[in-house]
This record gives sequence, structure tokens and C-alpha cells, in this order.
Amino acid sequence: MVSALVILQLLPLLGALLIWILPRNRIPLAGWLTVLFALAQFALTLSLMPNWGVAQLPFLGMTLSFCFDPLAATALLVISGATVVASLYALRSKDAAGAPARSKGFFALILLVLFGTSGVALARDLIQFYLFWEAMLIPAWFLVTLWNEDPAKVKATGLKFFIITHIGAVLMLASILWIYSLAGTTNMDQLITFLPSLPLATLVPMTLLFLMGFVVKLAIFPFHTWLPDAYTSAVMPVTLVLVGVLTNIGIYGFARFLPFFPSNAGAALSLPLLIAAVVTMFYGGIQALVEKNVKRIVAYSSISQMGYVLFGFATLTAFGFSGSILNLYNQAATKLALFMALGMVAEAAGTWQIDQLGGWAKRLPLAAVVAVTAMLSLVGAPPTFGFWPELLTFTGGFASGQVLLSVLALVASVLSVAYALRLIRFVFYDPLKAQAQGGLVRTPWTGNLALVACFLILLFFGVYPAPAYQLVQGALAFLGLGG
Amino acid sequence: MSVNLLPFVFVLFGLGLFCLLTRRSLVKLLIGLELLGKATTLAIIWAGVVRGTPATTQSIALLVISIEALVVAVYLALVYAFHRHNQSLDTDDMRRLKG
Amino acid sequence: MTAQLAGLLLFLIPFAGALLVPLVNFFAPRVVPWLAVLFGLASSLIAFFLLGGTPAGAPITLDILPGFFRSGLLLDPLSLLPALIATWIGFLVLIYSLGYMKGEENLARYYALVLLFIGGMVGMALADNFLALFFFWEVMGVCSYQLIAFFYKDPKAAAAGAKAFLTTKIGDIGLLAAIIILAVNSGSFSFSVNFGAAAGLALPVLGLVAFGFILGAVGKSAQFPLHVWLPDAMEAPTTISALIHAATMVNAGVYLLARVSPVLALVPWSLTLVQWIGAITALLGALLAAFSNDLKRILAYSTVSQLGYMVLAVGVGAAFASQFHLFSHAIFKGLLFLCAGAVIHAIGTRDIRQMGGLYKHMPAVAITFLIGAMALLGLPFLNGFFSKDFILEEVILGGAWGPLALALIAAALTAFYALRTTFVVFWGKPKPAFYQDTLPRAIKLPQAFSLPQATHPHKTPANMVVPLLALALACFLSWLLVGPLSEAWIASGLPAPALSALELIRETFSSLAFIFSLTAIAVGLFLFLQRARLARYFHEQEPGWIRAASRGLGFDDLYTWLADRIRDFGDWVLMVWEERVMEGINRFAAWASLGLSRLSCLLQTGDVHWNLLYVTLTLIVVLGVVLW
Amino acid sequence: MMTQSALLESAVAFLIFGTLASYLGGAFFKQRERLISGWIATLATAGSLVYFVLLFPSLQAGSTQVALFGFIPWRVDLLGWIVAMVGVVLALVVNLYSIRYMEEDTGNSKFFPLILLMVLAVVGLAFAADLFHLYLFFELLAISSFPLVAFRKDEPKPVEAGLKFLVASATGSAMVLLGIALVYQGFGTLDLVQLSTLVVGGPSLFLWLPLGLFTVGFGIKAAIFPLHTWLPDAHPEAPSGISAMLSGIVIEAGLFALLRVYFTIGGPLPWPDLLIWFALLTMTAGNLMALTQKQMKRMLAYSSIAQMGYIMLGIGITAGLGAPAGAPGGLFHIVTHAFMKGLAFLCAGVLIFSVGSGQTADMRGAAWKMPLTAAAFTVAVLSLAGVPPFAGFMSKLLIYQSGIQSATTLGWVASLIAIANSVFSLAYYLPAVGALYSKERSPLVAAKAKEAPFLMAAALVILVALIVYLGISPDPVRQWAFQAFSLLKGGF
Repeated sequence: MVSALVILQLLPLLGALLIWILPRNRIPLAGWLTVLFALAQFALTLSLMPNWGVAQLPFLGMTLSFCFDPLAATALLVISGATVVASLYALRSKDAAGAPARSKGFFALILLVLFGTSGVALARDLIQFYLFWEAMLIPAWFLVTLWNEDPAKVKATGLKFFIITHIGAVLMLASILWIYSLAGTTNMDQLITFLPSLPLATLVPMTLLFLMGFVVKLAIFPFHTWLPDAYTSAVMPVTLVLVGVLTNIGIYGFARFLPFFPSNAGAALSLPLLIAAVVTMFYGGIQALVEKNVKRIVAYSSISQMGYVLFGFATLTAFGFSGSILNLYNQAATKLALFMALGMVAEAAGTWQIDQLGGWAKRLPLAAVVAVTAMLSLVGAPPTFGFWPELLTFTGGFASGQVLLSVLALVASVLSVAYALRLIRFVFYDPLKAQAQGGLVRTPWTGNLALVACFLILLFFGVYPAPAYQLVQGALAFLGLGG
Repeated sequence: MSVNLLPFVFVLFGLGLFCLLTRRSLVKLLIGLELLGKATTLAIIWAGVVRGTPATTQSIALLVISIEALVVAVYLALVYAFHRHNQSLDTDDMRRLKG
Repeated sequence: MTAQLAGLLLFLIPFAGALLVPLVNFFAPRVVPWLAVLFGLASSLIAFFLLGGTPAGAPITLDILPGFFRSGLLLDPLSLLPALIATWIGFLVLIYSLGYMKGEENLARYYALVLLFIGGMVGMALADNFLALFFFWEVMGVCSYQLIAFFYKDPKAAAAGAKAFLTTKIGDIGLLAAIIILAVNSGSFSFSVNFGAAAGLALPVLGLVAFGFILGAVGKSAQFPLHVWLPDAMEAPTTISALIHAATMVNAGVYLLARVSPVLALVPWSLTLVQWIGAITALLGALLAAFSNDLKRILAYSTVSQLGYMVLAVGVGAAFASQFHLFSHAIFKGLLFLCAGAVIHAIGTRDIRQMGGLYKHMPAVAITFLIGAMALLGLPFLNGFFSKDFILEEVILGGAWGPLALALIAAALTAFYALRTTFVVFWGKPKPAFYQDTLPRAIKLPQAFSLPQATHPHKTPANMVVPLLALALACFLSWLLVGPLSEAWIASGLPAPALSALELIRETFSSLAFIFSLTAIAVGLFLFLQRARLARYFHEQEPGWIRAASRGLGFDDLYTWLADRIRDFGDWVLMVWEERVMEGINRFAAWASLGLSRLSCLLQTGDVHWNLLYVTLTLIVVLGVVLW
Repeated sequence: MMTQSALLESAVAFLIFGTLASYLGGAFFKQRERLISGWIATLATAGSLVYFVLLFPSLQAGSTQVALFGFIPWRVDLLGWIVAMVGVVLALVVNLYSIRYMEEDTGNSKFFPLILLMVLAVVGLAFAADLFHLYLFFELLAISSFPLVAFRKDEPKPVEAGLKFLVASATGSAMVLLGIALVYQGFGTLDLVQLSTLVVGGPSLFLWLPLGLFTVGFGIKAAIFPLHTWLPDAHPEAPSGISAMLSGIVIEAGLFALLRVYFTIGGPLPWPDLLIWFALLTMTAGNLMALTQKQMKRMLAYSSIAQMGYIMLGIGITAGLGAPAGAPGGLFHIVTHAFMKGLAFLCAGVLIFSVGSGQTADMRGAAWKMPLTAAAFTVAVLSLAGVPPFAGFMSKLLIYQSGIQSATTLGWVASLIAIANSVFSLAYYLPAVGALYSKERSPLVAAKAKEAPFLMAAALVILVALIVYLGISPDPVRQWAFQAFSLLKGGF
């Protein structure tokens, strides 16, 4: 068990090292290695699945603590799957200037991000968790600043990305230190029995500080400002990594730690978090409705969607939690599909401006079909995956008794329909604009494969969500929330 | 003992600081530093007198003086180099590095 | 075959078709339309098994969310009727499409979506729980969005699709809220559990639930004030209009109201609300239809109006009457749309002012259209007559006099526009502009139809005529099914009067409603005869409400205005909040720290005396702290 | 098995004879001055290092009195050993690095011996048993560093920097010495252990006044704000190896001395918060001033000031608020800061060496031509900013922890300010890294940049390895730091 978990943890790092020692010009090989290692991690996670457990490993004088439970497995499946998709897409994609958006270091960094996030998913010790949480930021920052389409603003964007997310992280660190100073340990298994003994006045700020790390990572209003810039200016494969891996690990963090703190602390924070979630939904939605840049629209939509995720968690009900954890899968597949499809359009059209696009359904039918499906999933319309998390989230909302806020959240979903429809309409439908004249655009098969994979996931789980839901129920049982 | 030299030490030390603050010549700065040094040497010797171990403190004082000599030597070498660059000994010319 | 299995197949077959069609399209695009028809046929044949009184069989269920949600099939007459309508009319539409859509692009997408649409409606109807109902309800929404926007290169179509989806989505959130509230309280989504548990709920909660259901139905069935999407949906291919109006989408709302009427009955005000919504919609639709000149738009408003009747019927507690009218309406409206499609297909415009005298060119279409129109206005012995009078009778019995008055005015207007449309299109004077390309550029024509240089409109292909004849026949006969229908209802414990066809005739002719509706038809006829004077009057006086009516009574304007305000608000937020405040905070932080940095760098004077001054001051401060 | 004193004598002898041999060797073989001096110095440091490592096992029990060569009174303990080790290791790396780096300078037969002298001073300082010897080695450290700062005396700026350094340093020394005189007058002894027993008798003017003088005097060396003004001038103008030494060990020596003094004769302090306030002021001011620096080394110099604030905070929290993790954290940060700031300066040195300009703007895009250096620099600054998984995070973590551990408002506030400062410091570290990794290359980079030569690269790699190792596995050193403080009784 220990060795399996260590392999699980180290696979991406091994891959990164392997890529690092490759000759400089073996870029496709580096890309395929990335796919291979991420896929191997995915497969290993799957094969380990029913063997849940905790493993201690002495390492260089300290004890590493790994935990493999359904929640960790969920997170690992999602992030390694997202890495596969992102690197498949990255293999052949080009940036706005037409240059290939990849190099050896690019793939190594992607794997390093995966390494960090895997560590986050597996950690059973707060300091260990924090170490990986911060460690994943460094390769991500490099990815954002080095593979950037907006050279004029890259410095500010990179700073904003790093500093704002780092602020969230150090607030979390403050909470960890606080816990450590009171409990004398950072091992989560020991803390579970200790934390409930703390007075509420201590617990509430402690919990809030801790959750700030995730709040910032999910870009909840008003901590969202880094996200549109970082998503927009990075090249598409980097955005895919941000979307598929980093944001999702934020969701994972909420799932892991909101139940970790005693329920009375969570109860005290529930209402503020719910309000923040609803504000975020509306805020992101309204921004997405008026934005002109397609990528920014999706970025704002992501903010809005994270509002739903937070909403689910903040209800503190099993329904809400299962909805938000299901969203781990859903958001990854949906956002990746949407970004990739739009990325293909932008690559062919050479612009991200919505008023210069139109009619691309004719030249990129696959992208159009996938984008429409992803958009439907985004707004929670069956028969796509997005329906189920949304349903469970709202069920959680009503079950928690916050009827008004739940209704507001429902209303916000109309807003998401509005911006999603606008996006699809102006990019894929409407009369063909100048660049959209001509025959079918040939897109690289690797990108198509990634698209189709996301598409099938969205449809399959849309029709039959039971497998994912069962894993989520398992996760809830481990979190002590019951099924 | 009816005399207390400590106030004198402090006055001397203060004078040294005053000299350092107000004089704009590098040579006068050296004098200021020397004043500080003499004040401390005096304090050391006086401490021996108070404690009744003048031999210890005097040996310490001798060592201190010799170290001071070393510092002065380095200082003068630097002042010499400074003069070579600026043809002056004015501290107003010593403002290349700031901000 | 057991009924359960048949029910399952009934909607699985269209879904399987929807899945298979795109795949087959890769290998053999030519086969696709026929394949789709085949699936439609299979599904509608299965429907006969369900009618045949087969044994119910073991329930077929599926764990969708294990431990929380298990879905199964509910096969009672209330649910079967919409399902059967969907498959049969759907099948006819598919056949009709063979000719109508010939040569279009993206046929695979078209047929897949049509099959999905049919499957969605069947699934919605056959669901034994609210969640599955909602699932398929939304699937239909998706299909309608895609199909209305099928000619996506036309900006009007793209916009109409989006509008339909968005408007119905507003209703959907009400429905979803209602479902979830019920489920949270009862722990289940199943109808039977929830109807049992509903009585135990507090009235405010129940009110919220009822309101949610009504909102959902209002959105889907295009009731006032969310009716605006349906007329715009005319940008869809006419086949799709027929499907939406007769077979699938809009019926869903009425079905929903009928299904949840036990819950509505628990909330006193909700039925009144439903009555008024129905009556207002009936009147509004009729009025707007009377003042429209677009053939499909007239039919669309007419649908709005007829749905109003059905909703009104539910409002007075006559679910059976509403379903009976739904059945009739599906037949005659399907017929009307398919006829309209044939007309539009033939001459390439939808503006009735450019039509006239088409009887000579397409007699079959003209006659069938006339039959449909007569059924619509409620000419005795046609199916519309019986079902509409049935509703009016129930309204009278229910004592809802206000809504009744509105419904009767609507009936008069219905007679007026039905006559007007039929005569203007088929028997009026041929217009000189008739054969010319007077088509507004934006209207997308089927490619199969290129405007003829010849002086004759297109002949109607046989595969388009056959469905017309079938439906016309059904207009005469379908009301005869009232006997078995009511028996089945009663047998399943649903509230319905025991009626046979003969009793229906007797009841209808002896009721007050008969007199009322005859009067209404007479008034309509009178108006129709006076139409020249009316036209002159309107033309000269131009009363304000007329202009308003021709613009949809300003509902569209209102919503557009609202949407624009939301967008303005978004722009404002983007400009002020995002760019100024949020970015401002970032910039201020940067600016302030840089400024502070420059300030603090000023401390670094580079002067050795300053350095020593800091030292001295610090010494003084530290010693001061120490000594005091 | 050699005795402790024999081990120490051997280690020190390596340094002393290394100094002589390096100077004489360089002086005799003028043509090969740099190589001969440099390699002799490197080997001498390495030899000394070996004996220091051998010394370690005997330190577990506590401190022992040693008379070095029979006349220098030393007390050997773990705390001193850690500092001495840091000095020796850093000097080894710097020597290795400077062999190549100084190739364009003359007078290298003085350069390397002075470095060894510096190390000697650090070692003496670390083990000094009484206040006077503390002062003595401190002064030796200062005297050996003045000429090194002004090593390139043919240019005006290093001379100016040296002068400023010297004036400030001499003023500080005078204060320290005055304090020592007062202590002697008050207690009649300078031995730290004896002092600690005497102090318990009761605080007096002869305790508080000297402590104030020590704080300011050593504070000048340690570059506490606002006594730091000499540092941003001196560090950047010195050759990069010396900058690394200065920032890595010399200013820490001031703090180490302060730490010794505080824990020897501090007793119950009348002003428990003073150091904490100084620390917060120092780190904030250092970070603020670093923000707008255009020169890479000057920026790093200001960042050194900020880092001093962290160390001081750790010491201050333990001294003032009594949280046990603070001073070990400070000590650990002395270790990690030596390595990471040393690395940062060495990287800056390589960049200047290769690009030919000290301006950060001129180094844009250098990473593409010198990936190793850029990567090492990234590691260094991220570690400085306290980003895991690098050593700086681990040591800062202890310091943050101590503030929270103290369970006082001030401790909490101090920790939060320290954390905020870490975040803030990214605002200048990241753009520097970003400049190196910039897509467009400055003309100088395009024309001249090439990867660090082998010896310099080796020096960088050693330090990177140390930083990463201490980041992933801080434990031996962290444990030593705690142990060193638990063994501290009256300063030893």
C-alpha cells in the first residue's frame, strides 16, 4: 500500500525528470511522455480504488502521511485525466502568434503541477498538504508567465496570479500554525479528535483562515481578480491546466477540509459562504454576459460556476457536498471541452473577439458539437453531466433551509444560460464572418481525441451518473457526512 | 574614590558622535571616530580602576588601541583611494550610492 | 410484451435512433432520413401495444443516483396520451420531413434531434417521478433550442433558439425549485410519495411549490407572460414547428399541470391563478393571431391561445377536458402546420398578404387546411368542437365567470382569424407579387425549393400529402375516442367523467357552452364578413392598441428592455466595478507600495552623516527606552 | 580520537596557515596568483570543514571550556558550532566560486586570505567565551571585510561603500566596547557564564545600559533598520562572492552576537518587545525599499535587511515573549539565509560576470542562455520569499509559529506581519525571475550571455542542493537548532 501510494505520488515527478533529461528537440516525445505518465497515474488510481487506507512513510527524518480515500481518488482521477487531456491538446496546438505552444520544459512543468496537486490530494498532514499546495504554484506560475499571449501585461498578470493565490495560501498557513500551536501536531487523523475540543470563538476564525486558501483558488468574489487575467493571457494548454487541475484541487480542498473542521464552525460560516457563493454566481454571470473576449467569457463563467461549487459546500448538507464533489468531474470535463473547442476556433480564426467570430459551426463541426454539449453541461441542462451536480447543489440548498438563497442561485442559473447561449450563438452560429468562409478546418487528431473524450464523459455521466455518484457517496462516508 | 570618570566618558563619547555628525571632512570624521575610541578606552581603564583590576583592563585597553590602529590604517588607505578618485576629502563627494 | 417493456422501448427507440443516426451518417448519409423514419415507425408501432391492454409487467427501474434517486415508468392514461401523440405525430412529421427537408445541410443533426425530441417528450410523459420528468423536460428544451436554431446561419434563427431556451429556462427554475422542495421534504422524487407527503406541508411551502409548477408550465407551454418565445420559434423549419406545437414541447406544460393538479388543489389561490393565466393567454393569443400576417406566426399565436384553453381547463379542475383538448389540438394543429409548411414550401413566403387563390394549385392542401381551421374554430362534429365545448362547459360548472368571458371573446376571435387565414390564403385574389421573389432576404428557404421561374407554385409531393390526409381524417374521428379514454382514466383512478361518444354528443349539444360557443363563432363570422370595413377602420383610425398588437402587445419590447438593462448593468459593473474598483484596488496596492518604496528609499540619502544621525537617534531612543 | 581542543586547534590552524599560505603562495607566483591563492584557500577551508564535522559528536552534552592554543578562552557548544559551520561551508562555496569569478581582478593574493580571515573571525566569534573576545573577533571580522568591500579600489563606488561601511562599523564597535567596559565595571568579569550567574542577582544600570549599547552596536552590524544604511551600499559594491559572505554570514554574526548577549545577560528584559518592533520595522522597511531597486544586487541587499528582520523576530519572540520556537527558528533562518542569500548573490554575480551589467533590466531573457543560473536564482529567491518546498519556508515557518505559539496579541500580529511581508517580498522577487525568463532578450544578453563556467556552476549547484535538501528535509538542522537552544544555559 505504502509503495503504491508513493509511486502514485512520484509518477509525475519521475515523468518530469525523464522529460528534463531528454534532448532538447524531442518535443513530441516529451508530450507523449506527459500523456503516458498522467495516464499511468490515472490507471494506477483506478486499480488501487477499493483499497482505501492511510500510509505513513518515514522520509528524510520526517513522517509523510498519505491517505487514499474515495475523495483523494476522485481528485486524482480528475487531475490526472485533465492533464492527459491538456497535454494531448498541447501536443499539436499553436498559440495566437502561430508558434507551437510547447517545448520540453512546458511538458515538464505540466507534470510538476500534477505532482504538486497529487501531493495535495494525498496528503494527510497539514504541513505536508501546505507544502504541496504551495509547490504546485511555482510550476503553474512559470506556465502562466512563460507561455503567455499578452507580453505587455505578462508581468502584472504573473504577479497577480502568484501573489493573490499566495495570499490565500499563507492565510491557510496561519491557520495551520495556529492549529499546530494548540494541538502540537499537524497530523489530520490526530487533529480530528482534537479540534472539537476548541472553543467556537477560536474555531471559526481558524476555519475561515484555512478556507481562504481554497476561496482564493476558486476565485470567489472578491478574490477573483487574478483568474480572468491568468486564464486569458496564458496560452490555451496552460489555461487547460489551470482549469482542469488547479481549480479542481481548490474544490478538492473544500471537500476535504470543510468537514474536517468541527461542524459548529462550519455552521457559523455557512451563511456568509452561501452569500459569497451567490454573489459570485451573479457577478461572474453578469461579467460573462457583457465581456467581449471569448476566453474571458469562459473565465468569468468559471468564476460563476465556482459560485455553485462553493454554494454546495456551504450548505453543509450531504446533498450539497455530493453535488460539489460531482462538480470536480463535471467542471473539469465541461471547462476543458469548452476551452478546447473555443481554442480550436480561435486558432483557426486568429481572434478571441466575439464580434469577429460567427458561423464556425460550419467549418469546425466537431468543435461546435462539443462546445454546445459543454455549454449545456455548464448551464446544467440534461442530458449532460452538469445537470446532476447542479440538481444536488440546489437540493442541498433547499435541504439546508436557505430557501431564499437557493432560489437566488436558481435565478443565477438563468444568467448562465444567457451568457452560454450568447457565447455559442456568436461564435458558432450566426452568419459566417470573413474568416469563417471556406471548407472544413483540419484540426490535429490529438486535440480531437481530447475533445471527444470530454464529450463522451459529459454525455455518459449525463445519462447515467451512478458510477461517479457512488464514488462520491463513498467519499462522503469517509468524510463523515453519510450517504 | 571621589572622582567618577564615567560622566566624562559619556561626554567624550557624545563629542565624538557630534563630530561625526557635523564635520564634513573625512579627516575630521577620523577624529570623531578616535574620540569614540578614546572614550571607550578610558571607560575600560576606569572600569579596571573601579574593580581594582587595573592590570587586566590595561592589557585590554592596549589590545583595543592596537586594533584601533589597524582600523585607522584601513581607513586611511580608503581615504587615500577616495582622494585619488575625487581629489577631495569632503563627505559631500561621497554620495554616489543612494536610494 | 408487457406494458412496462413497451413503455421503455417507446422512448428508448427514439433515443437509440438519435444515437445511431449520427453514426450512420459517417458511412451512409443517404440512408439517414429513412432510418429516422424507421425508428419513428418502430416507436409508434410500440405505442399500439400500450393501447392494447397488455399486462403491466414487472416495473422496470434504474438506479440513477444510488440511494437517492431511482427512476421508473408510470403508465396511466394521463401519461400515455401525450406519449402516444408524440410518437404518432412525430412519425408523421418524420415522413413529411422526407420531402420537406430534402437537400438540406446537416440532415443527420436534424433527424437525430427530432428523434431525441420525440424521445424526450415520451420520457417526460412516462416518468414516474418528478426528477425524470424534469430531466426529459430539459432534454426537450435543449432539442427545441437546437432545432429552432437549426438554420444557424440566419441570425434570426440563432436568436430565436436562444430566446426559446432562455425563456423556458425561466419557467424551468420554478419547476426545479418545486421539485426539489418536495423532494427535500419527502425524501423522494416519486409522484406517489410526493402527492402523499404534500398534504403534510405548510401552506406557504406548498404555495411556493405550486407557484413553481405553474411557472414551469407557463414557460414550457408558452403561457402569458412567458409566451414570447413561441412566435419567434417560427424561424425553425416548419416541420419542427409542427412538432413543437402539436406533439412535444408545449403539451408538456399542460401535462405537467394536469399531473400535479392534486398538489395545486391543496393551494386555494393556485387554481384561480391557473384559470386566469389560461384565460388571459387564450384571449391574448387569439388577439395576436388575428392581427398577424405571417402564416406561421398566426398558427403559433393560435397555439398559445389553444394552450390557454387547456390551462384554463386544468384551472377549473378538469384535467380530463384539458387532455382531451390537447389530443384534439395536437391533431388539428399538426395538420395546420403541415399544410402551412406545404404552402410555404410551394411559394416561398410566409406572408399571407402575398398569398391568395392557392386552392387551384393545391386543392388537397386547401381542403385539409380548411378542415383543420374548422376544427380550430370549433365547428360542430369536428374534434376541436367537442373538446373546446367540453372545456367551456367545465368552466361554467366551475363557476369561473371572469375567465369564461375572456375565453368566449377568444373563441370569437379564433373563429375570425381561422376564417380569415383560410380564405385569404386559399380563396382570396391572387396577388401580383405572388410569383416574384418577394422574400425578405433573412428568411431561409429550404434548398429544395428554389423560386420557380415558371408561373406555377410547386406541386406538393406525395409523402407530404399523406400525413395531411391522415390528420384530416383524424380531425373528424378522433373525438370518438373519448369513450375509451375516459374509461381508462376512471380505471386508473384519475378524475374523469364517465363518457361515451354518444353521451359526449348529448352533453355537448345540451349545454350552455354550446350556445355560447355558437354565438362566439357567429360573432367571429360576422367580424370576418365585416373584415373590409374593419380593415378600413383600423387603417384610418390606427388605434394605438392595434399597433401594439401587431408588435406582440409590447411583451417582447418589455423583455428586450429588461435584458438590455441587465446588460447595461453588466457593462456598468464591468466598467466601474471590475475595471475601476477591483483593478483599482490592485493598482492602488501597487501604486501605494511603489510610492512607499520610493519614500523609504529617500531615507537612504547616501550621506554618511545622515547614516550616523540615524545611529545616534536610535541610540538615544533605545537608551531612552532602557532608562525609563 | 582527538580531543575537542585538538580538533578545534586543527580546524583553526587550517584557517590560519591557509591564510598565510594562500597569501604567500599568491605573492610568490604572481602569474598564477589567483589560482594558487584560490585553491589553497579552498583546500584550507575544506580541511577546516572536515575537522568541524568531526567536532560534532562531542557537542551533544553541552558546552565545554577550551583554551585554544592555550591562551584563547573558548567555550564550545552546538549553537556556536552551527554558526561556525555555516561560515565555513559558505566560505568554501565562495572560494570555489571566486577562483573563476575574480579572474579579471588583481591582488587576488589578498582576496582569498582575507576571506579565510573572515571565516576565522566567524569561528572565533561563534565560540568566544567572554565579551572581550567576542568583540575582538567581531572587530577582526569587520577589519577583514572592509578591504574586501572596497576590493575594487580603482573604482570610486566600492571605495565609497567601504568608507561608509567602516565609519558605521567603527561607530558600532565603539558602542559595543563602551558597553563591555560598563559591564566590567558593573560585574567585574566579562566571562559570559559567570556573567549569567551574576546577573541573576539583580538588574542594574550596568546591565540595562550596556544592553542598550549592545543592541545598537551589534544592530549596526546586523543592519537593523534604521541602522542599516551602510548595507545597501556595501553589499552590492563588493565582489559577488564577498556579497554572499557579507549577507550570508557577516551580518548574521551581528545577530548571533546579539543573541549570545541577550541570552547570557539578558535576564528578564525591561523592554521585551523592543526587538520585535525593531524586527517588524526592519523587515517591512527592507522589503519596501527593495521594491523599486533597479540593480539586482542592491535589491538583494535590501532583501537581506528584510531577512535580518525575520531572524531578529525569532530571537525577539523567544527573548521577549518566551515562545520556545522563536530563537531556534531565528538560528535556523541564519543557516538557511546564509545559503539562499549566498546563492542569490552568487547567481547575481554569474549574471553580472556574463552579461556585464548589474541592472536587472539588462538581464532580461538571460534564462534562455544560462538556464542553470536562472533556475538557481529562482530557487534562491523563492526560498527567500518563503515558498515551499525550499529551505526558507521551513525556517520562516518556525518563526511564524513562534509568534502564534506565544499566544499574545503582539506575537500574533508579529507573525501575521511577517507572513504578509513574505508575500509582499514576492513583488520584487518574482519580477526579477520574470525578467530572467522574459521572452525578449536585452541587447547585452543577446550579445554576451553564456552559461556559468564549471566552477561557478558547481558552487551554485552545491547551494541549490543544500536549499532543496533543507526544504524537503529540514529535520537534522532544525533539530540541532532546537537542541542548541535547549543546551543553552547562561549563554552556553
